[in-house]
Amino acid sequence: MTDLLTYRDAVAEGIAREMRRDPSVVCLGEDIGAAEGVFKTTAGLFREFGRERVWDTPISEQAIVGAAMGAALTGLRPVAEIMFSDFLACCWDYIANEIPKIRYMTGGQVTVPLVVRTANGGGLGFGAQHSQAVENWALTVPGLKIVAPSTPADVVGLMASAIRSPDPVIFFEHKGLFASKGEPAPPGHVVDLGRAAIVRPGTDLTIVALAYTVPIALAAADQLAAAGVSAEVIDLRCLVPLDMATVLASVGRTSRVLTVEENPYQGGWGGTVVSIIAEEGFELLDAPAKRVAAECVPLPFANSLEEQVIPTAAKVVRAARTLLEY
Amino acid sequence: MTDLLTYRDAVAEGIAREMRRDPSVVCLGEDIGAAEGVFKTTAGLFREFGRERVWDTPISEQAIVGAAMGAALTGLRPVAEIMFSDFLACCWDYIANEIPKIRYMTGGQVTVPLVVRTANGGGLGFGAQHSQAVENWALTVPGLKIVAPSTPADVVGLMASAIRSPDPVIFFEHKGLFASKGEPAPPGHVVDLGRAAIVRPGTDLTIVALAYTVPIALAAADQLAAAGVSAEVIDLRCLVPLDMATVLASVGRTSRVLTVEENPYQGGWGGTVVSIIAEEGFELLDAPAKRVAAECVPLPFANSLEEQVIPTAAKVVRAARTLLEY
Amino acid sequence: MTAAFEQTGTPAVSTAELTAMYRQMSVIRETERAAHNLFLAGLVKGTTHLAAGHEAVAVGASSALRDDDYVFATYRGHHHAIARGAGPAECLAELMSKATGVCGAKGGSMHLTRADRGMLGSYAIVGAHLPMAAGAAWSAKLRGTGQVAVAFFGDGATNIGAFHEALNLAAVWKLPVLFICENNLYMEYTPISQVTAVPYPAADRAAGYGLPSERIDGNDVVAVKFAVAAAAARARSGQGPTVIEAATYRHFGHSRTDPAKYRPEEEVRQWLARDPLLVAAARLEAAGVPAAVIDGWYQAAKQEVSEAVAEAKAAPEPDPATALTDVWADGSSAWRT
Amino acid sequence: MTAAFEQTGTPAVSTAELTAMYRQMSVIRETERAAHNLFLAGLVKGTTHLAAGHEAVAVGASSALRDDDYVFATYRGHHHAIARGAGPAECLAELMSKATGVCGAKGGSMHLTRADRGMLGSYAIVGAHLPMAAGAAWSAKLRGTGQVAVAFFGDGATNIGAFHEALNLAAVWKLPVLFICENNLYMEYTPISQVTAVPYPAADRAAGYGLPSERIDGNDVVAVKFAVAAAAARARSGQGPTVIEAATYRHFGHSRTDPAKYRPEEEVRQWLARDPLLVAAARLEAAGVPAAVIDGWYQAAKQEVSEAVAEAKAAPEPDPATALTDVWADGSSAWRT
Ligand SMILES: Cc1ncc(C[n+]2csc(CCOP(=O)(O)OP(=O)(O)O)c2C)c(N)n1
Ligand SMILES: Cc1ncc(C[n+]2csc(CCOP(=O)(O)OP(=O)(O)O)c2C)c(N)n1
Ligand SMILES: [Mg+2]
Ligand SMILES: [Mg+2]
Repeated sequence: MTDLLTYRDAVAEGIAREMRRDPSVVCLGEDIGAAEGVFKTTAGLFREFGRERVWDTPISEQAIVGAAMGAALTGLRPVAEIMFSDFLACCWDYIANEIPKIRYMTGGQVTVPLVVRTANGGGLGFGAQHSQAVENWALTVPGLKIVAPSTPADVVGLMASAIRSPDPVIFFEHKGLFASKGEPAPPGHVVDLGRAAIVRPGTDLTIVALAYTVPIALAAADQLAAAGVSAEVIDLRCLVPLDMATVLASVGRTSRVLTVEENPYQGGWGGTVVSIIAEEGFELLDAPAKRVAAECVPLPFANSLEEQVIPTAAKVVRAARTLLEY
Repeated sequence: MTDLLTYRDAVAEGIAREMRRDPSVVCLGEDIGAAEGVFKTTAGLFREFGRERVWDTPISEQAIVGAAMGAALTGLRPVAEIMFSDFLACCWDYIANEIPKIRYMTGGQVTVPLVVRTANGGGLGFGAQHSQAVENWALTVPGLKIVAPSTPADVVGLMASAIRSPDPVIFFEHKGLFASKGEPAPPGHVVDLGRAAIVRPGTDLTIVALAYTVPIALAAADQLAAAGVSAEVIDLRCLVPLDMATVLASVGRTSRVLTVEENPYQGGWGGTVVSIIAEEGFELLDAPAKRVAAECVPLPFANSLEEQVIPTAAKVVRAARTLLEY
Repeated sequence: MTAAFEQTGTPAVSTAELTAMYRQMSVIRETERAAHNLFLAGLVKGTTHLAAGHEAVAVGASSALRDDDYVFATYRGHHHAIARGAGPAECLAELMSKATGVCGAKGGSMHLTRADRGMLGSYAIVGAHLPMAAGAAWSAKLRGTGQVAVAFFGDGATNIGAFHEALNLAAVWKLPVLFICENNLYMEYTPISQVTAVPYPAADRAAGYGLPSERIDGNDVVAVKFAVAAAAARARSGQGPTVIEAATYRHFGHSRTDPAKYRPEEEVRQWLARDPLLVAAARLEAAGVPAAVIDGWYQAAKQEVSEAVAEAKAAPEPDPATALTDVWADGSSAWRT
Repeated sequence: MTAAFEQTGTPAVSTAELTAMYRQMSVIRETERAAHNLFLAGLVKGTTHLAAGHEAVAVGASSALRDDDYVFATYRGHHHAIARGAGPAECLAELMSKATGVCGAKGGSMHLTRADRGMLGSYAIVGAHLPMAAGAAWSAKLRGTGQVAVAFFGDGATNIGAFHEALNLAAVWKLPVLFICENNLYMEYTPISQVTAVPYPAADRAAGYGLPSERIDGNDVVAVKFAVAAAAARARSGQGPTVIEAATYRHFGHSRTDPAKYRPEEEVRQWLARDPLLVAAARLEAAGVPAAVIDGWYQAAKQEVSEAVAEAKAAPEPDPATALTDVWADGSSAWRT
């Protein structure tokens, strides 16, 4: 039996594999060097690759991501860490206006092969400014690939694709999953960007999930199974490219669909997914499409309050029941 | 017959009315004083209210919006201008993480009565970094009221509500509408936040539009009328509060719905609107819900390319036809 | 273009005042120790950033400010909340997710706020509050109230863009705002000297904005008080902002259970020897207060905080319904019809 | 902590070199005049930010750089594009929304780019490119190529956060990057002196990052060349960044049809008298070149640009299908299946 790998270790492992493969891969971020990152997601990198490839930065999110962009334009493959995804707001100009647009607006003269990695999401009691799931922010911006893995093996496989991608990737690592464990990734493991995974096949209902909501959806599917309902759970893995083919095919089989999003309902990624289904899958549906998303409030600190706000298995089961009873 | 008012002048008029009413209203922004704003949307303010109430700032978007927040916390009602809405990215931390969250995370100890006004949208050939419609960025953030008027009178009436609002408001003024003209606002004109307007009643199809896409939807409705189709056009006017009651009631009458968004399809506001309809209005629909949104690319410079990307009346008519033929 | 005023060697602070400052620092120290222990016991979730070691900055500054002045602090802000009048019980209740917490358990350790005491918030995004403090000062100036605003921030915050924009705006508009850097030598785990090319990250930058600056001993509550009083007086008289860089040190790690192994032992030893409580106690003794009396005050603080802990522990959980209140001024969170 | 090197009074630039610089400046001037006229004629849409008056900065700097060095410019960047080797025709075609534009009409006036000439872009968001230039310099340093990166920016850009973060990072990492401020006294319509409390917004801030700085006459192409050459040499030898503040002036308004009425007439007069073309012509005359010869070069530039205008006018519109290409490296824009 192989040892299980934590999601946290998978991040460092995924980066290390690519750094071994390609000397142009370099890392930068706050406290990522000797300190190995506040979430220990860069553990071992500084020791193995040294100061020339693992760079501690000042607290300067704009400089971190802006410098990564400049480096990506000139022959490196930088992997920039933004400690908490909430802080993407501190360098949003780069994420929204510079990195995703430069190739297009120069008529294809350049590419921007960089990865911005960041710890995303709630569940750890870090309060309103350190707990947001902001993959939907990135979704508003054409020109970014958006990755948000839910298992350690996917972390490694998608990190390989992200770092090798000639296009910019925002890589959301979920804080609530860092301690979770899973099968280690085989050597050379690569998961293509834009391929959703059916992580639990089912026939009665399709549940579309991402990152932290994948285990929530799976737990809900377990509970539903106990009640005789067969739910199919899809792990999108990426928001861009968005694998609607897999989703629509599933809905074609189940006729019912539910998205489970950690981001708030307003402006959440489920709106995009559901609106595509509402247009292209209209005839497939036997019931309304439903979204279980976070309430439209900032994230509260207390656990007991936070669980009122973000999706839980119980909320997913309740929503699924409504659809099935329709 | 009264003289018509331009949308551009309506902005200054709307602000001036509130400044006359309430001495705690102050303006700040780049070149808004003696220069009267790059779009002349603060024309006359400096002359009437002087240096003590109309403040020119350095090019420091974070300081502008951050200072507005500090002032709003301490008894003023600041109206901050961010010259182009694309530059909201330069102060996104304030828009996404600070302003909308401080009331909630202090347990209701404070309010943030400020307005961030900004010139939004395309159609003027300003290229990828000065043409975006980014109201969908704001929609991802609970805690912001989001206003985007389409007529001069609404500009004045909504500006009154926005400035009087004890909650923070992002006020999107559309660059492509500045030169457009309409009925002037009567004295004391106030339009409540969160009330959509049925700007053209119809029976066959509901078209949901916002700001610049309202005239596009109206033009499309004209063309459809010529073909015997009666389209109802709804001007949302606000994204938050979002007047779904008006939209759902309309869809109840027409059974067909189309959103017209200037923002890109991915992560666009139409996703939120359509997903609500897909859930709550499922039984009302006789055809798929459709979204006419911008293509998922940065905005190109050339007019001929830009019109490939953003919605046009022709695209709306085409989409409407598909729905009607369904 | 540095120190605009001199720090007096032996400033005249009355023994009564010094006593009050010592006692308040003791309460803060004990509150931080309690927070640490409650965290270890699993009763505080999320994270804490303790300010033990920084007490003199908060207490010295607060003693030089008016009650209606505005304070903006960071996630490491317990000391400022208490110095401005928040009680240990309501602070600890917040950390313990209790309904009686200063923010009703919606904020947590990083967001302690007592707006009614001019403690206008603790902000968890580095540097973000500096422009806000400038804005509050702008508001005070426009309203003609004579209030000042103070932003406290870490050495690490001096490298973020908001710092630059805030200092420039405040300088150009001559705002009554004080920028007070608590330089504790480290960001999270990285020494500030590794990421800044000047020795004094706040003070050395003031000149670039045309601002005066002063470097002070942040562990001497009297030195802090005098520097802040002078800067506040300048601000109130229309002479604009001052940058103060206070040298201090944290007694715990950066956050949570960080053992701070990245700090050289000798450095830690030297700084602990300059514990702000010891410095203040020495001043009291020099003023003739017997050591036993001083210790008695500390014991009283200990007792006060232990009662606060009990009170916070006994407090009720928040009503789950409050998760959906207070987004908007009307108390609701409705975003659609 | 200012000028790390002295500007020589009469530096030794050969007449041939000076001639080449004069001719390139003339081409830029004529291109800008053409752009202005085409804008007035409705053939250029959107906006333009003309660099007439700033030619010496671009040409002087470029002449001191290697072909493989990296340049990052602003929306006011035509002069840099041409100085790095973009042709007037392809620049004007871009402005006129033609398929033959440097960016295929997808960028426009504000985004002229010739990546193959190390002209790594013109950026329309103030200050955003400074960190990018630092990153390109970091890349050069890591790859050991000896390249330098140069960011050109306006006086107004010195107050935005990205400026601060870029200078600090570049200083700490000792990157081979040059920060060159084109101080033309104004942001859009507001004098920089109204929003900055130090007289030299770039140079006066360098010390705060531990960086050397130099103030130069930005209208003297020779002064620019020498300052940039010296700074580039420092950078290449591992001594890190330099801040250069070049005093210059724009001949047109800020953008589009701005008549720049906010500028005092006397100020305009004085600066026009120090037109970089006149300064260079005077140097040439001093070196013995007859005025008629110099004028002949200018006429040649005029001719070259008028041919470029004709060429750009005659060029085809872009294929509408290109609106949906080149988001991704594979040439497509597909974001979903
Ligand atoms: C914009 C931003 N970047 C990073 C962080 C993560 N972070 C929290 S505290 C901290 C170190 C701050 O150091 P300093 O300013 O010296 O304050 P101290 O913690 O020493 O009081 C960092 C990097 C953050 N909260 N905000
Ligand atoms: C972040 C940002 N804020 C505002 C603007 C609008 N804007 C464009 S140019 C300009 C003035 C810039 O002045 P300066 O840096 O001196 O450059 P110059 O135009 O004089 O060359 C402003 C405010 C912008 N493009 N980006
Ligand atoms: Mg510190
Ligand atoms: Mg300028």
